[in-house]
Amino acid sequence: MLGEGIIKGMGETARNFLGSYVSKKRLTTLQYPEERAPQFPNARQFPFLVYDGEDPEQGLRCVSCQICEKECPPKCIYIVKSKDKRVDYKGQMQFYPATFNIDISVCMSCQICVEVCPFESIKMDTEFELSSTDRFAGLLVRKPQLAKSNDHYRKIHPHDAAESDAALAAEVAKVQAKAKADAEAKAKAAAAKVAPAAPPPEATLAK
Amino acid sequence: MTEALDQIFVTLKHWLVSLCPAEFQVLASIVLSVAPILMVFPGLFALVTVIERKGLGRIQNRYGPNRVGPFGFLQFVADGIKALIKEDVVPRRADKVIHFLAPLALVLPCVVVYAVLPFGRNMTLTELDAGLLFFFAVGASTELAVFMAGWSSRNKYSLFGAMRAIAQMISYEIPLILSAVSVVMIAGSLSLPKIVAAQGTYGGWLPDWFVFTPWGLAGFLLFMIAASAESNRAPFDLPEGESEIIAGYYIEYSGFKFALFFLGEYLGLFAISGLAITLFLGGWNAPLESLAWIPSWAWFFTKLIALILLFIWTRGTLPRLRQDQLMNFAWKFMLPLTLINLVAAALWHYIPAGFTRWFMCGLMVVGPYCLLGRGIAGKDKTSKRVYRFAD
Amino acid sequence: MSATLETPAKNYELRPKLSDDGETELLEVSMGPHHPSTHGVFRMDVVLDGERVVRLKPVFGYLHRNHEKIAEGTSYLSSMPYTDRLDYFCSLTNNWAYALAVEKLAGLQVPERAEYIRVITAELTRLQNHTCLIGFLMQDMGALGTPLMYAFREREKILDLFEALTGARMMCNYMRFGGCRVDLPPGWLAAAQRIVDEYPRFLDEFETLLSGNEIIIARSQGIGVLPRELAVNAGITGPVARAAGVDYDLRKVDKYGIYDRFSFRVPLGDHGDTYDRYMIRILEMRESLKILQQALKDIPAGPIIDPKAKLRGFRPKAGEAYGRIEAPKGELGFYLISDGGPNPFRYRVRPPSFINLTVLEDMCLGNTIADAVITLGSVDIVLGEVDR
Amino acid sequence: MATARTSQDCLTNVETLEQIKDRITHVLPGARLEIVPNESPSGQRSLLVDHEHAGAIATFLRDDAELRLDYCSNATGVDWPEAVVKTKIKKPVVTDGVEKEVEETVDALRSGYLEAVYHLYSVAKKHGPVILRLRTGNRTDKVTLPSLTPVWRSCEYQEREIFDLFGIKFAGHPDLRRILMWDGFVDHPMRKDYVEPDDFEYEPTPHDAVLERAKTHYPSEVKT
Repeated sequence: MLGEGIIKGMGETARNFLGSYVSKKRLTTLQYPEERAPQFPNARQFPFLVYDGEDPEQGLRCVSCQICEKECPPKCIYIVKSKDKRVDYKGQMQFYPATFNIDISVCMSCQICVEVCPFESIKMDTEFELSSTDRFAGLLVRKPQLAKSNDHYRKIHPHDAAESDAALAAEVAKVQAKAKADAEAKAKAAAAKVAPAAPPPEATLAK
Repeated sequence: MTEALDQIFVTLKHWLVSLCPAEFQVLASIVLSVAPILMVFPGLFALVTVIERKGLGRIQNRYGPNRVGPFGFLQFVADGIKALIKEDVVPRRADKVIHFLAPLALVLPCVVVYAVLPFGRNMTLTELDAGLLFFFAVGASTELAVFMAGWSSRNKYSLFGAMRAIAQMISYEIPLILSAVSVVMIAGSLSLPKIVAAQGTYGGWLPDWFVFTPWGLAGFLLFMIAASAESNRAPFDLPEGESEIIAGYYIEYSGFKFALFFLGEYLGLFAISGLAITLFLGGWNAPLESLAWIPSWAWFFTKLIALILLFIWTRGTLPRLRQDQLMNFAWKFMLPLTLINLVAAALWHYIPAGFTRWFMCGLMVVGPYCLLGRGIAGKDKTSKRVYRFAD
Repeated sequence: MSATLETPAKNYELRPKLSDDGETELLEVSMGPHHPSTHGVFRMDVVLDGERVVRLKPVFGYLHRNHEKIAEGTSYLSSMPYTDRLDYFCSLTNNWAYALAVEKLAGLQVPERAEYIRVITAELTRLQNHTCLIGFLMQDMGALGTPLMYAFREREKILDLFEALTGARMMCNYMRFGGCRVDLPPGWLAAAQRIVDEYPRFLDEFETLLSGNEIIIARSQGIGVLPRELAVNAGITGPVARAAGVDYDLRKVDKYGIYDRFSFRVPLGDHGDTYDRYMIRILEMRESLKILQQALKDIPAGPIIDPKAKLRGFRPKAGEAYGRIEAPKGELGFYLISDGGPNPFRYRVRPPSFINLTVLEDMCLGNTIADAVITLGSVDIVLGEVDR
Repeated sequence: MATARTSQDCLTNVETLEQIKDRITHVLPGARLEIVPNESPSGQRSLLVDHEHAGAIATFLRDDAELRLDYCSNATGVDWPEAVVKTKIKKPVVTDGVEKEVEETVDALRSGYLEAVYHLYSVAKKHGPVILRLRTGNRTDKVTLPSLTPVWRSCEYQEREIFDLFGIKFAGHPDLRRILMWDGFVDHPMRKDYVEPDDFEYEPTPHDAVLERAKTHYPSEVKT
């Protein structure tokens, strides 16, 4: 009969109307500034540079290899290689980025830079409230703002951070073993270069 | 006590009028009658916009406005401020005078029709003998305003909207009036207070409202359908047709003029709902004799809110018809049904009370409904489609 | 072959003029690019006789960013996040189509677990795309957002799954050549299973609200009819073609990935009208749920990426490949030519919504402007994909 | 070539590309066909078709009872600019009186041309793809190709897109206009030698070449 479907539909909307008061499951809206959705462990928003230890400048893992700059799909990374070298976390002499800028207005949070980085030095942050009133300068994130400590990384991505720490520790161990072997082979009892404190292999999972 | 509460506004007005000097008493009486209407109904409009948004939100499993004021009920203040400070854009090639006048011309008749509505016992502004006629006559003049808006905007979409609105309003005016005529036949009067009075008795377990008769129920439903078409409510909001012709006749209006259109539309909706209450739902009468201690005006507004909620509910559920389907519905379905309903009302009048009357009258209503319903839906369309699957 | 097929488009130079009976004037209306129901910056140049459509020319390119040119200037991997932005509703199927084409080009094998993950994510994508599309279609019919909001409510749950897996809700950028980027997080399968189990109930609710509604039936049955022959000849794919009765589902035809392992059926319509296109999508969702149930049950453990696949310095041998999958909107193909370098020499997207628009005029002629709107809605276009 | 049908790459269940070529030359004796090899693992080889018979070949492929390639999935252009092609040739070289085969790369100048590629499938028989290629004479003035839109309607927009982005003119196309670029646009952006205008992207980004260009183009508006 004419109107049957309409009546059924009205019943359905009435059910949803009442249901929205009864069941929280129907009501998916979050009251944003007060309520926040839980962050997923894989969440990615904007990259940051990882540094070990206390000093953001000295501990920066980035060796300015510029792979991320090349692979970045929208080309939002801008790196200037340093003229000199300094000791990196493995105890080897390496370049470091004199300038490392990311244009946040161009970045599309794709995580390609993180994937291609061979040095575990660029990771994705979960911070998403990134708006700025300054259209040009405010949207260019420079090295000091980009550098965040490994502890921060451990906090936001505990699982990934543990993996990356383990990988780095393994690498450091390899380098040290090689250095040791070299030293023994050459039978030189010279004071070996002391590598800066390696990051702890097991991350403390701060939740 | 009950009596006093019921008549509180009437006594208040008489007392205030009596305070005035004799030569100003007529004027004071007019002002004191008109001013409350001008305050209450726009106030109700403000409230209903919030209720509608909250209700629709809940139907759609959202919260709706809940930030401004307690539970978001001051949202209309924010909206009003926004409408006021918005830039008023008038298209360069528009007919500026008519463009300006159209929203006013829409709001005015929508306010004037309240003159004949009985809001409570002894609470009718002017007790015209032909009140119903007055209501329809004045209410119909909103069509002019709609066309003025659509035409003067010099926009193809607004012209579409205006043409649709005119076609729709004129078509639905006829079933609207005809379904009201059945009430006039039974009540024997065009005066709205008298129609209310005719429903003021209580017999059996139902009040003697016209909606509780077969012809009255059919008339009420037809009236409500026609009323939602008259006031451009979903599923008959084709003149606005947001997804097709964007906003129809008020596409080129912004800021406060746009708000005026909204106001006019809602005032029209309240008025026509008020008329439906008066004609079919017993006006300001209480549904049970035992509840008659609640003031009559409270009953009127309760029923009004209930009808508005019904409108919101349909709006939240139904999609929009198409223009030709809309016209078909008016002329091939509504019009015959209202005519048959007139006959049913006449039968009701002449057959003595009892089961036979109910049966005959009910048959007169349900039978044509089924037949015409099948006709309008089309035989092939009522059957459910079956789908085949490839392996 | 009928004459209409041989000479498809009318002369563009036709200007609005008096109609044939010489009494009414034709009205040219430009619907779009900022029109609420053109699904993005899409324009229909419509000539109307009253409210009847006499001519309709789709105009697009407002969102054209030359995705293909950008991809030819960057490495294979760097194009992957750009594919997310083609059909931004279904980034995972876009990823898959591109990954599939590159895997063909480079001869990479995908591990079993990755194939299962791909099927699961693709079918979830199909679910949310079809649900939202029906919501949008009803919005075009004037249902004031109610079905759309229900659709979004369900979509949120699926997007939560996507975010848990890939880190982003819409721009997933998840698949890699030879597999997937990350493995499923713990508890993900259970969450997916929960959603899959609950979905039929939502579909039932949705159908109660919509399928039997007289207004929807009146609005959509017999409107925007697409004949079967025209659908095949015009290369229409996806639910639009299947609603016209074309039995062509790449999941069955190509059996790409591991689709030959699942038992599901392909629903077909007989009328080819808007209602069929709506119902086919509902039925397809039910079939997708079947696939999901099977895939979630059978998913094996194992690696998720081909060990031969290289992230950096990926250079496939010179040659070309065309890979296609059944995206929710139709056949999504990627055509790649490699000259042995790190960038593709030619990178071409065959977007389903672009080609499905070919017959928009044929479907709309003779119907009213309100029908044109819902016909467009039922074709399911996304301008990110049409314009690229 | 094996006719075994793999799950993804098949030509047709009945014929190989060579057989199709033979059938076409049998039906259309004047047709000049050439099989374009494909080194990649996909193994999708294609059929180069001459201009005069392209329409007839397309109609044959569509209507032939065995092939029934009624569905043209993808039509696209490729720009092959003038380039030096290195080909390896085995050459007998006599060194120290012993004849040896030595691989030698020979540089050959390939003249530029534009190409239209059609991927054909069959909905009726569910096989494919058969790939057709059409090549223009050069990249400047001999850029007309016969349109296949009369055979497959799905080429209508795709050929318009090829015209728009590559500049191949399709003779017999019913409505050949620009489709993605705007009407006043003059160049063809997908060509390899396309140079973007210096003001194509107004929004400057820090550290970008765009910024430098924008500075020269809109000196008063650009800050930073």
